[in-house]
Amino acid sequence: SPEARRFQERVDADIRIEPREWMPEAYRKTLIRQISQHAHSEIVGMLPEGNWITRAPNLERKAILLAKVQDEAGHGLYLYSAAETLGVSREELTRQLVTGEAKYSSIFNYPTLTWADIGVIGWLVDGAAIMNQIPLQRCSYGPYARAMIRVCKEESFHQRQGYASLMVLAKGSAEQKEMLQDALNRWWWPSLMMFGPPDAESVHSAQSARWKIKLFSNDELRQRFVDQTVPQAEYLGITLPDPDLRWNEERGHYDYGKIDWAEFQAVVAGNGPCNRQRMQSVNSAFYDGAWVREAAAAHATKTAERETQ
Amino acid sequence: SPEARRFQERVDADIRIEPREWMPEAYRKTLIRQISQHAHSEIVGMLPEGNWITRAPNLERKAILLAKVQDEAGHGLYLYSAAETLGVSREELTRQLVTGEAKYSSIFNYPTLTWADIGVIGWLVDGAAIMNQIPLQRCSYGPYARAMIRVCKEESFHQRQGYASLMVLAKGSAEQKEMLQDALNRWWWPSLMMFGPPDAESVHSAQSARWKIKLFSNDELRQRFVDQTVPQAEYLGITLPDPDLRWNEERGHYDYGKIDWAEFQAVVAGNGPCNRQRMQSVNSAFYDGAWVREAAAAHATKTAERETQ
Amino acid sequence: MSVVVESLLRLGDNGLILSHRLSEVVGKQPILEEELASANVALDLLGQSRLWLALAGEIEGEGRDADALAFFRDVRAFRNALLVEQPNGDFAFQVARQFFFDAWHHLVLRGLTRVTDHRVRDIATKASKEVAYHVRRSGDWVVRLGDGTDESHQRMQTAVNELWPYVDELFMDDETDVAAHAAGVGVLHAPLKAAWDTLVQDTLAAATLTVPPASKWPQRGGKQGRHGEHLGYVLADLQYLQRAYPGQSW
Amino acid sequence: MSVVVESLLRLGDNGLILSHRLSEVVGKQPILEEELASANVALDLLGQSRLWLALAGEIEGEGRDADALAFFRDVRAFRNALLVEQPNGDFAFQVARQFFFDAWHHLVLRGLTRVTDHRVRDIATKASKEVAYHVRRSGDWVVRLGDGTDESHQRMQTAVNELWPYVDELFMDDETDVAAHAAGVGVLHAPLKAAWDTLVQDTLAAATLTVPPASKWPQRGGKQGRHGEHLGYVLADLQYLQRAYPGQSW
Repeated sequence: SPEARRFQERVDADIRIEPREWMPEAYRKTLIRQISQHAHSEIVGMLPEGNWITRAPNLERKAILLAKVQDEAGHGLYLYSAAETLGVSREELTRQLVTGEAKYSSIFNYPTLTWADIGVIGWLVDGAAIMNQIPLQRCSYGPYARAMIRVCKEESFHQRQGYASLMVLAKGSAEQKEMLQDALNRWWWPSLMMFGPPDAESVHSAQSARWKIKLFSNDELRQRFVDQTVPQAEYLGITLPDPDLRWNEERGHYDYGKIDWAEFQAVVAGNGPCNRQRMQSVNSAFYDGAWVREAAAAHATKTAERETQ
Repeated sequence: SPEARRFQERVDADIRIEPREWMPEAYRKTLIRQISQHAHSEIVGMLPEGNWITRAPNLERKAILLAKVQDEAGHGLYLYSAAETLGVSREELTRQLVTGEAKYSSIFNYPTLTWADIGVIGWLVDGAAIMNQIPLQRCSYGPYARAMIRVCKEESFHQRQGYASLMVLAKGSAEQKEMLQDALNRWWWPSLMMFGPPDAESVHSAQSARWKIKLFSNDELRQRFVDQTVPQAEYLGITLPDPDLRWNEERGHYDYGKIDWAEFQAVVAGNGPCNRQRMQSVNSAFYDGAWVREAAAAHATKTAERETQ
Repeated sequence: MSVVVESLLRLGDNGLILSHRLSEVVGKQPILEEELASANVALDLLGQSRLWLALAGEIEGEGRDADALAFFRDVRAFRNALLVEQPNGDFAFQVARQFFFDAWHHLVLRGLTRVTDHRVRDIATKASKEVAYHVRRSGDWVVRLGDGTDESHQRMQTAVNELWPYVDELFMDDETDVAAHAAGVGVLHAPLKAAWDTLVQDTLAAATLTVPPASKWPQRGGKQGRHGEHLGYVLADLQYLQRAYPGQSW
Repeated sequence: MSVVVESLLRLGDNGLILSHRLSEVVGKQPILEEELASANVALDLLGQSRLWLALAGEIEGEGRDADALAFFRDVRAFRNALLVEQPNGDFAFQVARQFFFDAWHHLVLRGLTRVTDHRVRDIATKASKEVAYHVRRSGDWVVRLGDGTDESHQRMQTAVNELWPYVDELFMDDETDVAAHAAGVGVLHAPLKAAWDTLVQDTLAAATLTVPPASKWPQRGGKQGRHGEHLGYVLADLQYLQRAYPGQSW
């Protein structure tokens, strides 16, 4: 159709698509799925980190962590708003999360076991998220691109804070160093899985690339992440838990070992260590809080009625 | 009536009244109230002590405390059984506890704030309970007297364990001694209140004395308790929080200060620090567990039906 | 311990313990916007607590900083009011606890902006701006829930009734309060009761809620260190890492 | 750490953590008789744990007694199976957790009564008598609740389903298990699965409950020290006093 052609021309010319413009239905649906999955990840991501706010080791770290988790709620809000511009309601998006129809990032189905996990999440998980999100600041859909600019800025700040807290552990006692290495051992591979399945098995990618809502392939982003992370790990004086990790002069990149995709699939399918726990938290917040939302709506209606009288 | 005369003659002759014998209705009712109140106290008494099982300072103390709290459940059971011999059902007694119609000992409406509280409860609260209960081993109603024999034996054991744990604190660090003194300061007066209002204000006493279900007055027992406790406190090297406490050569007893009966009345009336919390615990155990009791009953019925088929 | 230090600990511990309670429900709020708002209140209270505790430690002069005071005192040394240590309960309970506290807190901080000690004035000036927002927010929620549905009305009334016995403690001045006031670092609380009553009565009226009768035997003791059974569990979580790995930097 | 010590810690930590979970519900049981029974099980498990941990410390030879092992290890050093650290949930959940554990525990202890190490045999002999009662009791409750009312049936089935993914870990032998078996202090667990399946299937059948399908990706890691998020909170309570007042006698 002429509309479709004109749409693609604008995308090709790096002109942002805005909410009221014509767009292919598949583009709209793909974006809704992608943005809402990202929003849901921010929401569920509050849980493993929230798990340590009450137990943070000092008042400064407690404040930093609380502020970080609050920012994640904020990111969830921007992203739901961006998704809403595509004609889907927050209620519907929340319903999809609560019922399990919609996914969230699988990384949040791992438990946070020690304080070092909080720093490692800041460093690796936020680091991987930023790696995914930086290109999306230039994606074709205006509201999404703008949300990503704001999110990336805050996430970079979180990542620096996470790394800084790990530096303290790295310079600390033997127990603290061990705690740090242990956290890294548990989070390294799940972080690599955050970029999604290998390109060979990845669906939708070609179309998404044409639409400029996916600007680099999973494997490209994963490689960038590894390349960026190795020197940071060296600086911390810790060992990435991958015996196959080494610099490949020829490729100009680090080679890394085989990822256990069976584990990834199991966690995506709902069988990770914390999938049930996370879904129970999301569900009880939603259902136990229904009366609050009803009350707020009822009060708003009453107030509006009084004002028109 | 001749029955009443004969009943009183047997009581006067120290012959035990047994369940199937004739007894005055008021005797029955008074005993039901007295025994069930005692049973309820055992049940509610599990809560302040149970509060420290998970946080006991070592494995031996944890086992001792767990066993003690278990014994209290056991005492509750004997006592409910003794009450049942008077023609009231356990269901009815439980209903009275849950609805707040029946009382339990007010002492359990105070919080256990530190580990020392557990020892002090063993020493003072169990000590006061034993002081009340020893004479009841000779009370006129057979099942109650026999229950008291068993209960007293176990309570004495608990009291010795409590005192022994305080000896460790008394010989311990400055922090431990302070913890011990602080616990004593908080529990001393409520323990004295356990014997009930002063004789001048006590109702029912004369009749209960005639029936031999109350063998000493509140003030007599309270005095015995003070006389017994002062040297034990001295041995521990701690100070009873009563500036008026001193030996009265003439009376051959310790004098002690004025008890704050307004506080006692407030706690009895439901306004102590933990009344609401205790009643909430009792209620949620009862109501949240209703489905379990229904299931057990349903299963028993099914099993019986199958057996008769 | 000096009355000045004692009175600063009371301020600091209220913020620390209430922010802890709010931290326990992070990720579990009924509305996403409330996640932000509630975390914001928790952050403000935590920030204020750090300032009060740091000042307490500085004046005490025994080398204890805010962290030492937060992580190395046991339950009997905590000075928060009983109100703020009450467990979270449902959202109505959280709203009632917050509103009763915020309404009091705002009055106290306004008073503290006028004391002679400039360090106390400075903290109070900063904090009272934050708390002005807290009390508006929690008051709004009291009205929304009270004047919402039948269920929310019922829950809100239950929460108000259950927390009412913990209000009086906030306004009882003991020797420490009197001395801190005389020393120019504290306010007397009893004189603030009338303003609190007015705000709370107006808010409950707007919320179609009933003001409970005065407590016959109000609960008290928190600010003298006599707490309920819940606070020990708060400290077990709060202090675990510092106690498990003493003397380390984080 | 030697495999012997490691394998004793696994036994000791299972008892310690499950008795902790049972201690949390003291005073909150639905039936008074169950207060006694449940406390009894908690006491048995605690007593057994003390024996296993004491033996572990003795063999380790670094001066750690049972208390040192219970109170001064952090979460990654605990060796209990994930099953026993699961939070209490409703009574059906407690029953299911207990039954799955008891059925396994009894088989393990019977095996341990025949190992070459006499110290292990002695503890196992005493413990297996106690646990024979535990498994009868928890199995009875599975039947009563499963074959009780519609509600109890539903709750029991939900509990069975939710805990099913934690069963397989109990039967997975790692290098430590193999080495401990070879050293005459431990049993292999995989061979016990058939007997466990038979007992559990028979019990669930008598309870009119459905045996869930095999877990596709069973949860594991507890006995290697990779726990869930709940265990840290258990330790915060369990260890508070020892950590707050280190080096003192109680």
